[in-house]
Amino acid sequence: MHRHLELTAAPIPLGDLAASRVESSTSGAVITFLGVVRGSEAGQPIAALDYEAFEPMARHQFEKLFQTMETRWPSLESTRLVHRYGIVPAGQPSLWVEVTAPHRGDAFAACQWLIDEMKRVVPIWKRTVPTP
Amino acid sequence: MHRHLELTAAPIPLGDLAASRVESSTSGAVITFLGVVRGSEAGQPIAALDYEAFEPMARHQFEKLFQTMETRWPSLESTRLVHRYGIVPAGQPSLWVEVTAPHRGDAFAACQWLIDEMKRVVPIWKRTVPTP
Amino acid sequence: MPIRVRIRYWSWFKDLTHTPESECTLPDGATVADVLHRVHQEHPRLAEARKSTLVAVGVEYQPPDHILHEGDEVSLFPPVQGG
Amino acid sequence: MPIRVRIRYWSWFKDLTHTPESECTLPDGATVADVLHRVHQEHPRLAEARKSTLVAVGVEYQPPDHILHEGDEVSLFPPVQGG
Repeated sequence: MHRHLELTAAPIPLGDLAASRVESSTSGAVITFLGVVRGSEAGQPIAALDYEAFEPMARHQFEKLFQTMETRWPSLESTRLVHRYGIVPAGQPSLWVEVTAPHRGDAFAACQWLIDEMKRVVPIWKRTVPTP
Repeated sequence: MHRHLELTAAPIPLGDLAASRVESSTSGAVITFLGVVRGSEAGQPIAALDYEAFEPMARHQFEKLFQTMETRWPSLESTRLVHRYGIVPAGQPSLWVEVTAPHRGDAFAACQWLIDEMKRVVPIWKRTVPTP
Repeated sequence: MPIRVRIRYWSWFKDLTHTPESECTLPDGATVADVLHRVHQEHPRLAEARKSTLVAVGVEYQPPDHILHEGDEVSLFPPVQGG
Repeated sequence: MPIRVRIRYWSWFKDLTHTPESECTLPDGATVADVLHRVHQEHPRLAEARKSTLVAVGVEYQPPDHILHEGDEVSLFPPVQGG
């Protein structure tokens, strides 16, 4: 499985990521997930979320998740994930995930699993930045 | 729910579709599915798939599916779907689906449901075009 | 008064019938089942595919007991394969 | 021989401790549970969050009975919230 992991303070370069997708003659299904910062949190308007990452551990935990994905869904061809940290203004994506497989069942299942597990084990936290 | 449906003989304009995404302060999750024509079918290499659509019925059935989605997942904010017909060379996408919702659970469920139902009721068929 | 309906064939059903469509005159009150019966007599190879045949009248799927009307367009096709 | 470990606090745990990290000397054979006990005595508000506290040594999650070694870095943090 091709892997790409990026933790970055810069805006997620959606166009570049779409353009750099590894094409293969066997990938029939490409699932992309975009997690976008909403304009409110618990009913209160917010300006942004401020993400903090324990980066070496986050990378390690992501790599372990990728490894489990390879075992659980051997058909997966590529998994790419970009998580932004620092201030992410409302309306901008904080997370981008792309999973590619020959068939959509595996791609959907693996993508959802990865996001669920990430929210369980990858050391990233957020704080709301209130509107001024 | 914002709806966009396109049945087209032209290549799916992924860049334009990404650029025209309707942004909203409440959409936290954007799922995109890309169905790409694989280079082989039943173990045999193929050059392309040739899709035939019974277009008025396909449009009607898609709109009915969208309507069911609105009832079943009232939180959905946008569903856009583009299906290509005619000759689609191997490696190129034949289907693009995007579902946007405040939370990823609904977006994933609705996107998978739409594709499953489409494959059950929308009158589109394919034939393999063998390699020369 | 008899009715006239148009029958359309899709995907590889066209290969079996050697035509994309045909017409058919039926007695008043005729149903989808009556059309299928007529078509299967004319095209025995379509009869072989009867278990997987889908039927629409206009743009809606209809069951065998659906009653047809003058000018209806009946579509016969194999399982769909979009995506 | 006693060991020295570094303790790092993440997210709002830093607000409770008023520091991103501290150091701590422990007897040989000390465990994660021993560090937690020490930290909770020093920072009672962290003790209140004990049920939701996650513990890593280096880059791996570890259970309370995990034995620590000289130079280990122990991270304490609240539930993660990526995405």
